Amino acid sequence: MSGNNAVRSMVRSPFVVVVGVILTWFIAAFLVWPNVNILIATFFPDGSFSGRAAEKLFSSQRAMKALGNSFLLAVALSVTVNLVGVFIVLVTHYFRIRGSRILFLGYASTFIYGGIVLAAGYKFIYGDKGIVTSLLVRVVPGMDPGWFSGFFAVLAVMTFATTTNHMLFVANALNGIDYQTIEAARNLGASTWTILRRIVLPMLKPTLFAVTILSFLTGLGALSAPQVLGGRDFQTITPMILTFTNSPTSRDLAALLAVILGLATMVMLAVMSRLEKGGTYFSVSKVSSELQKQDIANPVANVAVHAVAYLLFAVYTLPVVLIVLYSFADGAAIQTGQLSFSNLTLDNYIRVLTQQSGLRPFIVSVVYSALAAVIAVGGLLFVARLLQKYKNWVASTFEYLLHIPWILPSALLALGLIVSYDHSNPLVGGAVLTGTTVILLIAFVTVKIPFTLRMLKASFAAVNSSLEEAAAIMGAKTLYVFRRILLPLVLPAAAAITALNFNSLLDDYDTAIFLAHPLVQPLGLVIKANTDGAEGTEGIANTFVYTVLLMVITGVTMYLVYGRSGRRKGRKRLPAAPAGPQVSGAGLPGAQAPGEDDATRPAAAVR
Amino acid sequence: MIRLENIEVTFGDFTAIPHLDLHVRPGEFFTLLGPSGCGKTTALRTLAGFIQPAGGTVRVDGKDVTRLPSDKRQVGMVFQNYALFPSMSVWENIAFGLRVRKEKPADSDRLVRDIARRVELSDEQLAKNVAELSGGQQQRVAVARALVLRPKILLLDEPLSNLDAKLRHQLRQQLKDLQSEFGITTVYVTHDQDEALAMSDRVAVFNKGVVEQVGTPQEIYDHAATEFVCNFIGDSSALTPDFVAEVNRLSGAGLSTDARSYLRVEKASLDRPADGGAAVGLPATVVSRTYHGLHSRYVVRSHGADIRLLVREDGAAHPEAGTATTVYVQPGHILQYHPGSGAALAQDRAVALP
Amino acid sequence: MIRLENIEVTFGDFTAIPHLDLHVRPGEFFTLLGPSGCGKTTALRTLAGFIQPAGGTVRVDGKDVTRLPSDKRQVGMVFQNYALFPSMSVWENIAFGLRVRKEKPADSDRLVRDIARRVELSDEQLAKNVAELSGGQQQRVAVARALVLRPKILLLDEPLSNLDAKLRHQLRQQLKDLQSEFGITTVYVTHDQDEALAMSDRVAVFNKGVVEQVGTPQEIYDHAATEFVCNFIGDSSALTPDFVAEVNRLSGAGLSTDARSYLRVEKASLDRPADGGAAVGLPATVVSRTYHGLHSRYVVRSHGADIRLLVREDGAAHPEAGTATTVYVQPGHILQYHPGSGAALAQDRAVALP
Amino acid sequence: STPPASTGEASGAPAGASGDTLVIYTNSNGEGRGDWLAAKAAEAGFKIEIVGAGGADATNKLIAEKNNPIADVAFGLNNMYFSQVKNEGALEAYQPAWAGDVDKGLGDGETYWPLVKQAILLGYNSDKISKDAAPKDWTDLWTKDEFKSRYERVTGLGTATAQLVFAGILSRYRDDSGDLGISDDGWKQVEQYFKNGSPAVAKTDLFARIAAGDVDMGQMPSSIIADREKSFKVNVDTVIPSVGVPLAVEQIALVKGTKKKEQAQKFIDWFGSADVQGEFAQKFNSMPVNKAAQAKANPEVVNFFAGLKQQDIDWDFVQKNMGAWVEKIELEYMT
Ligand SMILES: Nc1ncnc2c1ncn2[C@@H]1O[C@H](COP(=O)(O)OP(=O)(O)OP(=O)(O)O)[C@@H](O)[C@H]1O
Ligand SMILES: Nc1ncnc2c1ncn2[C@@H]1O[C@H](COP(=O)(O)OP(=O)(O)OP(=O)(O)O)[C@@H](O)[C@H]1O
Ligand SMILES: [Fe+3]
Ligand SMILES: [Mg+2]
Ligand SMILES: [Mg+2]
Repeated sequence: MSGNNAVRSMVRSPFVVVVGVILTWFIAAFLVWPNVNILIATFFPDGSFSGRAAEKLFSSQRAMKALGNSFLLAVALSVTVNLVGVFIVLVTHYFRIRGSRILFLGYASTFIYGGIVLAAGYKFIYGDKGIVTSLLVRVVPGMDPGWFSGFFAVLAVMTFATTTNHMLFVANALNGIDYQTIEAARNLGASTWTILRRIVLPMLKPTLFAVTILSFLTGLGALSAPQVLGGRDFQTITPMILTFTNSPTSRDLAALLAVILGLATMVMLAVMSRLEKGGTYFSVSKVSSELQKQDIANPVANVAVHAVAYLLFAVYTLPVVLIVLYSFADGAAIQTGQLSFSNLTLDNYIRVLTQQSGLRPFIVSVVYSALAAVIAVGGLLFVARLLQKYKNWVASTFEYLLHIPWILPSALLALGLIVSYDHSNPLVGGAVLTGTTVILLIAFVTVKIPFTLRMLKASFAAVNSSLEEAAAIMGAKTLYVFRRILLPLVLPAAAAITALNFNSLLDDYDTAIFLAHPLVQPLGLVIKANTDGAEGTEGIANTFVYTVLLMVITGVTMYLVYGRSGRRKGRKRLPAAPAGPQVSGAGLPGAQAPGEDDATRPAAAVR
Repeated sequence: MIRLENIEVTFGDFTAIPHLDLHVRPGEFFTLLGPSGCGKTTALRTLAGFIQPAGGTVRVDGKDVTRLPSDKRQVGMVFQNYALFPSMSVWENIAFGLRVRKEKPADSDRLVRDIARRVELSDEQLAKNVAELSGGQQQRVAVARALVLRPKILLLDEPLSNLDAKLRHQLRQQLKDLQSEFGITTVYVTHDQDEALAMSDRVAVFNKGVVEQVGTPQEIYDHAATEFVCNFIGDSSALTPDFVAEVNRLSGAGLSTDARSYLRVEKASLDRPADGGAAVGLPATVVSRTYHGLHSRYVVRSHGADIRLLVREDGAAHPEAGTATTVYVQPGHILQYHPGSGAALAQDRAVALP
Repeated sequence: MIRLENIEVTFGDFTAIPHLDLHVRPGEFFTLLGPSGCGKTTALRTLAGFIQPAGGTVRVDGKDVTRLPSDKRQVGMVFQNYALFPSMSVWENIAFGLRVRKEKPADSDRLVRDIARRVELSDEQLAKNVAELSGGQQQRVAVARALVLRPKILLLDEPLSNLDAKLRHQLRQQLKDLQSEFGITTVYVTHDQDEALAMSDRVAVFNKGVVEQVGTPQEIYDHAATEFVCNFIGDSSALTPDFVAEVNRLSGAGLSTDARSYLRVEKASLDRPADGGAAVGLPATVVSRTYHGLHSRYVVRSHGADIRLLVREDGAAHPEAGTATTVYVQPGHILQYHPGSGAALAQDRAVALP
Repeated sequence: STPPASTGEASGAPAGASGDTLVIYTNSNGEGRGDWLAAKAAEAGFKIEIVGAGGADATNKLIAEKNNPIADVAFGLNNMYFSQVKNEGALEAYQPAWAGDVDKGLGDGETYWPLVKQAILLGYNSDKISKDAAPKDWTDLWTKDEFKSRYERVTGLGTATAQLVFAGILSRYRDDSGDLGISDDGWKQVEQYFKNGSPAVAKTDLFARIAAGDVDMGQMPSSIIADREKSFKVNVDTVIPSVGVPLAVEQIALVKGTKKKEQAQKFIDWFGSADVQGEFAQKFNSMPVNKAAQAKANPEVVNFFAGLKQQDIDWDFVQKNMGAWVEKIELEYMT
């Protein structure tokens, strides 16, 4: 169908029109207008454009080097994260590996922590005074104790830290593959490796591309790992962006740098979309069957894979263990890396938990994050499906516009919202938004849009549209089709996205600092107040305590989202007989409320 | 009831249906028949509203529904690829439409169980996940899911292709019963001519997105309008000009020897037909015989033409390959088509061919 | 060549195949026939190594392959649901196995194009994405993908179910040709008895995971070993004890009147058969007549039995519903089964039934 | 206060109007200061809500919100930050009751008023380096070989302390014809500072590094020294250059457009009073500006400041140029 035709058929659906109108308003009010405002304010400080920022930046050796490093890291990370990520996904979901459940838990540790503490965790192990380094130095006498620094160290740490998306989304997409295609390939003589390379991975393309973009973005925005481990030679651009954002006179530099990174991300996005275009990523089989774990036939390969899997397990879990341990130590011990079991106390926890603000910030953050995560996912579910279904210029335009929050750092996004809505503005019905509790919610939702959209779109790619058609022809309205047919299929992905959004917003500082209602302050602000204080002794200890507390919250979230559905799935593999339809006449047990079951049924089981 | 006018469907730059006009009458059992890939599914999907035609109009009950979304069209459909909902059990799949209509759960359950029984799905199977069914069982779920709603218009895309003969016959009967009981207008796609001829009120024969002929089964079979239809429907042997000339000579009929001439397998015989007044016998040799249970299929050669014919296996003895025999033919049964256009030659105008 | 011994397959606590013994000979064209859901696909998948039987052994060439992974078994398979690779083009799908074998690209291309031509896929279609093909085209891709590798053993699960009669015949021929040309041992699942009878060297008739009869098509058809097979294969009318008694009276045959008795449709006729020595004529009334192109199907009632029979449409006049007629039957054609076990009564032992 | 779950309801009302709670922005709430203040204020009958933010963040926030301010009072920011805020017109002039007890020159004498003094010092490990061998001034760090790579240098100029260090150094090289008002020589000093220092490590305190022997000296604000010496078990002495030491003075100000002006003014009067400042100083080892409060403050601290020579810095000049300096340093010198 020609582009125009598709557009015409698109606007014919009332559902699309409604979603389109809401979306247009949202984009205009919260993505375009505030950011255009702030960009104009920075680039056209007195009404006329100045090329000052570009001039300054491009003549700065340091900026160029840092920018180069950021790009290098982004590109390298796109590769390494995929390698490691795909490997751990295969090990936990595709191959029959002993103890894959335990391995999963180990690899999943990145779900629940990150940032500076994670980098610190690695430093405890591989840093110049780290456990592993001390061991190595003893074994290899001439070794440089500072070996774990620079590009290599940053890349390694960030690689292991950012496989979360793989664990969640690639694994999920993997479960959507029709097992019979794998059987068919095997039947045609394909080896395990060929099947992986030619059947399985191509089907995962949309998801792999989406997570690649995320890895790229993570690399570009790397902050703490280079700061902690990069050393003199490998510093990245983000610290500079943050400094400049905070200085009104240099904000144009920050904006320019951010825009450069943002555009790079968009280019990446465009390339990936192009690569993905035209492919079929849903099963064309009539009814597909559930994936079964594969044996690795070659004994050598099998042993090797097991070995690497458990090695990675150690790499993933050690830092977490140490972080938890260190959270009981005093700040000096943490910073000097000297840990003795005698000085582990609960003092840190008591200090953090008994302060006056108490639990309130936790609750505020949980509520804000949960609301934002749910709204972002809920709203974008429709949008993502429409964008995935209608491939024309209007859809592409919307899609790219929705990625605006990836272009600007969150502090600028927040400033944009303030300058746009600190006075009555017709875009939001004449309301003043600053000083209200909604503005932070809006910001939270906004910053999560690009990630949510990418991941949702990728998971929708695995849904064959004839299911929708079948439902529609039975009279189901768009929303109903959505709820009953599409949602169950993308639910694992949607739940994972919600959980990740939730987790990442819990300790947000950059947005909250500008937008939080003074009486409803989220955790990020409290953490910052407790942990900054010129990096004092208590500060760093508090950081660890907060990290562990956040680990607990996010761990619980992930358990609620994943642990439970995993259990369900296990049970469903059992014979279907207990559903006991023998009680005929009384109706199937599922007849009354199959809707409840939908929510937890893993869509991946059959697709 | 249903009118497709001037429909054109394209996929990218591939034109699946260049120009289609169809008229399905209310309550009719209408069949689309045609070779694989000719556009049957495409036509059905256009009717259902899943494909927006590049041109033309779809009318239902006189109303233009070309732009109406499919959930508003009140048609039921069985998909060629089933399109079963993987996240639901068999019961839920069948009950889906009822739940959409907000039927009472008890009613739904009754209706689901009733239709399931009709398509021979057991209670145990109703509780299963669709992936746990056999291919034929899945197909039956797809059929049941459409039937349970008793739509005014029912579109069936090869709904019985994976079923065994017994079950197919049984379900055909169910379909016919429902259709006449509720006056459901049915558009049926099948690859099975037998089915098409046995079940349909009218049949449209498709070729490359174009309708070659629309008519009752008997019209289609006995008076195939084009050479394509003649070849596609039923089984016939191509005759050589030589053979036709010989028939002309023996019977005095004025058949064109330039036209493409065919003879239906069942119109030729090795015995003189009981009442075969005009039948002429031509000497022939048996080329082969294959056993088909119900009958044996012979190929006999006469005047360069390989003529296929059936001989019933009624226990009598039959000539074997290589023996000489006589093949009986009535000139009136010979079908003739214009070699260029493929259009049928009116039997009385046969001589008019230049 | 292939031996299934004592195979038992269960899904959870559902037993799909309780006990299966089969022996397929080298180079044979062996067909599994049976009603939907009887376990044909399951048996095939067990053979291919996709299902681990709960008990029993699978032998290929005398070697126990029960635990051998399917890629080591050197069998080709066409899946009932096609299992095409969605991310690849049609060409890539077909070429997949060749590429795995590291054939030269040029050779691959030649082989792919060759097989594609045989299954009537055009070059244009080779470049398409599989989701852009019609149902029948997809099925042909599945067939081509398996055939192109010329496996020693080929398993086909209803490979032609979505194709029109012409194409089906043509592909059947291709299959047979390849099979005999390369001596491929073929196990074929079909729901189409016609196909089974026409193509197979031997047929196994399945019911609920159990083999009811294995034999050549003619054996199966003419000497159905069980009532199930008799009913499942071909078309026959059930006879009443009354009718059988009348046949006994007229002919002096000693048929059991307690057994379940059947008569194949083609074994009854309205004219006395040309050589019908032993045939007896019973008075009957025409109940209905349906036109089927090639023939008309009659139901006539006589002594309480509704007897179906076929009358060839050879242009002669035929009695209409309601008129009286005579139905001719040979006692030797009547098939009789034990009412309890369903086993065939040996025709000479017919009187032995208690 | 409203439970957070009711975000929807609360959203209608701008925060400024919510009850009689005063909203106070500060960068000085860490290490228990905020909680302490809130408790004290409650005793004194003020309902306050403290919004903590780094100096730069708080500044930006005050400026961004100037059309519809949420804060009523801001404190803790130094002159540089407050003069920025003031220039954007986000502060309202107010003369606190205790204005007479403080040195007007430390604030602007109009909108923001000084509370606490903080000296920005160069400290060194006195266990390792004797007073004689210690550097005499910042410039010694890069001009004398023995100090090269032994001092920690900053990796970012986002913090107030770092900016003040540079204010102190660059002010000495004021040259109106030089780049950004600084002579080439001045910029050379900056270059040398970065070239020869050991870069700070994120989230590792200078004292931790001193304890570990990685470095021997670096910048430190006066208020933290005693505490850190104890935690890391090191002893630190400070350098008092002949030109003096830059002083950061934390200020307090009334936000323009507050809807609780009267209440806010009362709060300022209360918080800056000798009593409160005295207690605060006692508790947090700070150096109050309020002369009456100094009596209550830690005598060591008072003594230290008494003997301290304040570097004479033209804060107007610094404030005007600091943004550009930071930018230039970040872009050109920080390697
Ligand atoms: N994965 C499964 N789990 C549970 N039951 C199954 C599963 N697969 C098949 N069955 C059941 O096993 C029986 C045999 O299935 P099979 O697919 O072998 O039938 P089939 O003979 O191929 O039928 P058809 O002609 O309809 O394809 C069916 O009753 C089916 O419901
Ligand atoms: N989405 C598509 N993109 C491109 N071409 C398509 C698409 N869908 C169908 N076609 C082509 O359109 C033609 C008609 O397809 P259609 O599915 O209507 O055939 P059909 O008559 O239903 O065949 P079958 O009996 O094999 O199912 C085919 O040649 C097919 O390849
Ligand atoms: Fe068929
Ligand atoms: Mg079709
Ligand atoms: Mg099957």
